[in-house]
Amino acid sequence: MAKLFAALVAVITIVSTGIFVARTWWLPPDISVVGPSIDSQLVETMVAAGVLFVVSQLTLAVFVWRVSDEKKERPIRRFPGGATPLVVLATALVGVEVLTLSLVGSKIWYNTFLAPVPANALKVDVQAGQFAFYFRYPGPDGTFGTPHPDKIDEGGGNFFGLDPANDIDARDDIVTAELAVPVNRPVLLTMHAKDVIHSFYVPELRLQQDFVPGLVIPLHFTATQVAKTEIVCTQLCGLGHYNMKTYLEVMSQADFDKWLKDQAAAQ
Amino acid sequence: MTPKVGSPPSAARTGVWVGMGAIAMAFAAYTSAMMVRREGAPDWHHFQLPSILYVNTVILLASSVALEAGRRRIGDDYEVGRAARAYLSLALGLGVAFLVGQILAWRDLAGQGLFLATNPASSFFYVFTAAHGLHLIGGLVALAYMLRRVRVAVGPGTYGALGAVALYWHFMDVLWLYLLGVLAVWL
Amino acid sequence: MTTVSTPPTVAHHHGPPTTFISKYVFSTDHKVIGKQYLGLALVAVTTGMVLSWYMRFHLAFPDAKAPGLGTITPEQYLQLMTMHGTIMVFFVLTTAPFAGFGNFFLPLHTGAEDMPFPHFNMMSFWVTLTAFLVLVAAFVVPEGPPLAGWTAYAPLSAVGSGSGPGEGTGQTLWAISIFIFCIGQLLGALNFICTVLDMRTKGLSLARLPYVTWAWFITSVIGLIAFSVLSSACVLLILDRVAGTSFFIPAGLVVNDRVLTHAGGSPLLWQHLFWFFGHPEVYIAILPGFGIISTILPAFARKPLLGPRVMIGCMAAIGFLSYTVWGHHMFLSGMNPTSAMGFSVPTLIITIPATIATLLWLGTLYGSKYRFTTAGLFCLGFISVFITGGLSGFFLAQPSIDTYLHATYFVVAHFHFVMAVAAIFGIFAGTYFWFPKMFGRMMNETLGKWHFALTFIGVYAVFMPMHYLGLAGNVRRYSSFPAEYMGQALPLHKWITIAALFTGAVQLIFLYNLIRSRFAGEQAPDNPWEATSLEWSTQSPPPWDNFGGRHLVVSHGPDEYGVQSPRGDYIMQTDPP
Amino acid sequence: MTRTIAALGVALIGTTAWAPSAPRATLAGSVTGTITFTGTPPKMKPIDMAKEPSCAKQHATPIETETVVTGPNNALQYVVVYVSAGDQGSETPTTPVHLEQKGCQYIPHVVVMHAGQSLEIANNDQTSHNIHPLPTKNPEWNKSQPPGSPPIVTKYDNPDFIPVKCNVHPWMHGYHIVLATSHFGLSGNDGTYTITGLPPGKYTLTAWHEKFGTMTQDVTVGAQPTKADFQFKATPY
Repeated sequence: MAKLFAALVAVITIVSTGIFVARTWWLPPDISVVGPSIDSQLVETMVAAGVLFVVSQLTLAVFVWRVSDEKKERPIRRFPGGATPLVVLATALVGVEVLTLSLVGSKIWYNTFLAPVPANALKVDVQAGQFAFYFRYPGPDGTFGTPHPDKIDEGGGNFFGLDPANDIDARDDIVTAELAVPVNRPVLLTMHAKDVIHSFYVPELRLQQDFVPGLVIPLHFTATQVAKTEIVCTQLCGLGHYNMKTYLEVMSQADFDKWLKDQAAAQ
Repeated sequence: MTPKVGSPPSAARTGVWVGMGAIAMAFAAYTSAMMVRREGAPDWHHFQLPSILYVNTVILLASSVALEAGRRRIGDDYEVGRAARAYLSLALGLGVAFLVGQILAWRDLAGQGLFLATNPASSFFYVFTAAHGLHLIGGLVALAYMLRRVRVAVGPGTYGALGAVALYWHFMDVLWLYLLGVLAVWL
Repeated sequence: MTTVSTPPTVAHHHGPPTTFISKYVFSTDHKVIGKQYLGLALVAVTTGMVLSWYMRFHLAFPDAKAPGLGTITPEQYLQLMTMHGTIMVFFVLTTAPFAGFGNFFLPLHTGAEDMPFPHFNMMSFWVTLTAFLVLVAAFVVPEGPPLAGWTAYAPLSAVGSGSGPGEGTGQTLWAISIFIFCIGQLLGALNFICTVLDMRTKGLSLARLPYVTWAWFITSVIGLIAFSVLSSACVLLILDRVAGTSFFIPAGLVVNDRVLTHAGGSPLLWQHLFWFFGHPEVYIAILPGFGIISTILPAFARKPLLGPRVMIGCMAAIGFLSYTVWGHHMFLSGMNPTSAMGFSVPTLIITIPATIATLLWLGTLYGSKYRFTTAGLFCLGFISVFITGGLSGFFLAQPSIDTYLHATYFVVAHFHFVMAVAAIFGIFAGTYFWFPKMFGRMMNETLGKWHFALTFIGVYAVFMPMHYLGLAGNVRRYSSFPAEYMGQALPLHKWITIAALFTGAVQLIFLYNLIRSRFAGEQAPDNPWEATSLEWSTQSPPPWDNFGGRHLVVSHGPDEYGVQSPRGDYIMQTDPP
Repeated sequence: MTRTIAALGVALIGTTAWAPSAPRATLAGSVTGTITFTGTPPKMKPIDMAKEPSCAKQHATPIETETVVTGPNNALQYVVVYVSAGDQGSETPTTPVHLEQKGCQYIPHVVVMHAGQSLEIANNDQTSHNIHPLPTKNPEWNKSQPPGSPPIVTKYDNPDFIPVKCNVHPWMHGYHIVLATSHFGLSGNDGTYTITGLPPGKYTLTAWHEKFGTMTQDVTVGAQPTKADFQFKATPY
């Protein structure tokens, strides 16, 4: 049984590591500016954790294998050096890793969530609700109309609760069900939720952020490739959570301008 | 808090200390909730605390004093005289009076149209006072129970238990003073 | 705190309870209460596992009819998920390793005849049971149990039935149940702490307590703080739901075209309160496991644990740090991104004591004369799964990577390995180790070893692939994956489902072994494992007053193994100096 | 006496509708009319179903919201006209009313039924819908209906004007109109409606529109079909 267990641990370790290395299931190609740094951070962590994983699991297997002869008379051997070297090792090893990881990591984190937004960023207002995202472009006047919760009427297509009757800014607002952005142009989303907590997740952008009712949360990104990917909700928001999704279309500036004009015409 | 007969008297005391720790954490949670909730909340409406609260405070402190006086009377010879019992009963009575006072304070607020859900300030007021009141009722029950047990002479166990109850009772004072401070400053 | 001499035998001054009720139902005997807790945990874990089967079944075969439920609807899936999580975390991972084994063995380990407040102890169980019944009552109310997940994020959990099926009565029952549960655990923790501090027998200094006793002590302290906070949070949530207050509900919410009257509340407040409890709760589930392994490993390795003080230090450090890391659940929640960095560092630091503990176990195993009993094997299994689960923490602890992996199956894999599987392995180890003492009969080793081997393979087959799903960006808590999304993940989901059903079925071996051994197992000697701690120096099972009224005197540490003595290669704590 | 006539009338709905001049029609009168509007109605918005490809591909051109549906010469569709006073009582029809979910739309947008009459809701889409009525005088409910599952059969016991939505597809919106009478009509795209089987007598008719509210007028139903038109005032926002 002992040897079997040792073998099991070894096999499981090698197989599961193998699948990681083979990248049978791996991240989708990234299309954002922050993406590469996040990926490299992930890979570095993967290597570090992977080594620790293999080494410690195999150590376990080897130790078990070596003591598996229950019957044989054998003097009990203490671990050379006792606990102190292990403590030092763990503290040093993990400590160093912790330090480097969090140093590099915090830089990436800063670029993703804290770095100042370029002035030329395209502003898009996003509202999440059970169970769909809606996006709002300010239109020619460049200003968003004020949303009025009491005017929200999804059946009538007034998802933001705009009041075009009395609010001129609102009249030219362009409301869409998909998010289209020009490639290589910074985008600033102002995120708010109308009912419960939702989340904005685009794996290809390596980007995720919750919508919190009562808060307006800014989120900015820059897409680097023309692509069409999914935007999904990752915060449990009710029975339709699994189907709360829409599309992000990264277009050339020209296509984007055309798209926006078409949308405006349809309003 | 009735320690198992035969367990060291200190157990009851330790128990109360531990319990106090738990209660303190619960109220710490309420307080931090209040701080967060209050952060720039437009709907937060300050209101005057009912003045009867200060009377109640005095009553509660008085009951602690009475309780201590009672314990002193029992003293180390473990003799429970009339005076001791009188003081303990007084402590109990004052405790009840405090609760009645708190209820009057609630009626005062209700009279001003301030109910649990009227606005966050009133919500927290009711939550704080109700939570404290419930813990105090626990103390009252324990006190009443001790009063029954200290009819005549008491053993070290019972005396220790009485000490533990007293400790809890004083903690209720401290807790109340703390809450009063929080309410007076931040409400 | 100095040692206190045992109370006189008048402890049970009325003599043993005679009636069936006082003996088995409303018993104040910590041993009976311990068994009651374990029984509750067994019922709960079975329920929770069946629920997870339905979830897995639906994920692999979305259109197939599940027995008893028909085609599972999205809300049913979320309700199954919510109840699975709540039942497992609260009524299994908290009750079994902590309240269950703790109640039975803590007083035995301290040489006491019972806990200082037996009535509180009895209440603790019955209150917990009530909490369980209130929770499962949600299955029978109209619209069924809540669907907001075991974390019950506000405002979804606070705005009432409009936000979804089960968010009416079901969610209210959930909140009430958890509040009651907190009370039960607080009463228990109170007893544990007082027992350790005041009920230790002669010569039993704190340093001489077994590691598991230390673990229970530290866990009690953690629980005392965590459950107090959670109870407050539940009160506020209940008020938001039934009394129209606005602690967690902001202004101007529009649920189903209806504008809510609530105003000004903070959804993040709930998350802060919940995770301030929630993260320590993870350690409430796993620290007893640490203790059980540290206690059992030397018994089978026949050598003392490597670095005894260090191990206790690690557990204490983890307990303390667990209160500094709750924010790592909220990196992307909308709280100030700067604070994420602040929460990330302690989260990474907490891996240091965990790593040390693991190395100490490995070091103890090194060069030992290990006895590969079922309990011993589960200890080794624990080490393996704990390593696996711990390492995935490295990823999630970093905000920059969490931006990608958050809310994917990677997280599911992580917490199942480290919290569920590891903790369960600890419980199994404890069960196989202590069953003889609890019931006076041995468990069947052959069945046990089969159970271990298959379970070990099973858990890896179930949870390892979830890492791959996570890397591929597969979002958790989805009842199904619309064709365009995550198509390539479906084969993996099928595999996981089959593995899960298999692993679940394997547990029937354990169940059978448990029942069979209880009634037909061979008689157990007082000390079948040649272990040292106090529970092994009384009969199996122990008499109603634990030690037959003997005043134990302790003159040895908890793991004096591999030393020559009249007994053989070990010295029991009660042996003369 | 009038009861039997009414009953007969109900039995003869078809006939009276097709051939108002048929001799038997004299037994029970009927009311017909046209619903129109003045002013500019709000522009209906195209619905973007990108979120639900299985539905999007069912519509060559994107469908529009149905809050205000107009027809030729200012005809107003989806107006419910019903007898709000003077009705001599009516019994609940035993035949069920049908509602279909197809292409992520409620068909029809407005479904009218008698209190207590059974309502069958079918899902003919490849995706899950959830039906979530928001009644004021009946219990609220909210059920998912996975593709291929049997129709949901339900009923409302109290008269009510119930907005219904599908949370999974927020644009899906319809009305369940529950009436205390079986004498009602629903205006088509040409704005016309017909109420049949009305015994001769004085009645008050109410016309209801989800956006423009209600109008009433009194009519006297005789042997000949009675005419009752309604004209709503439309506003662009």
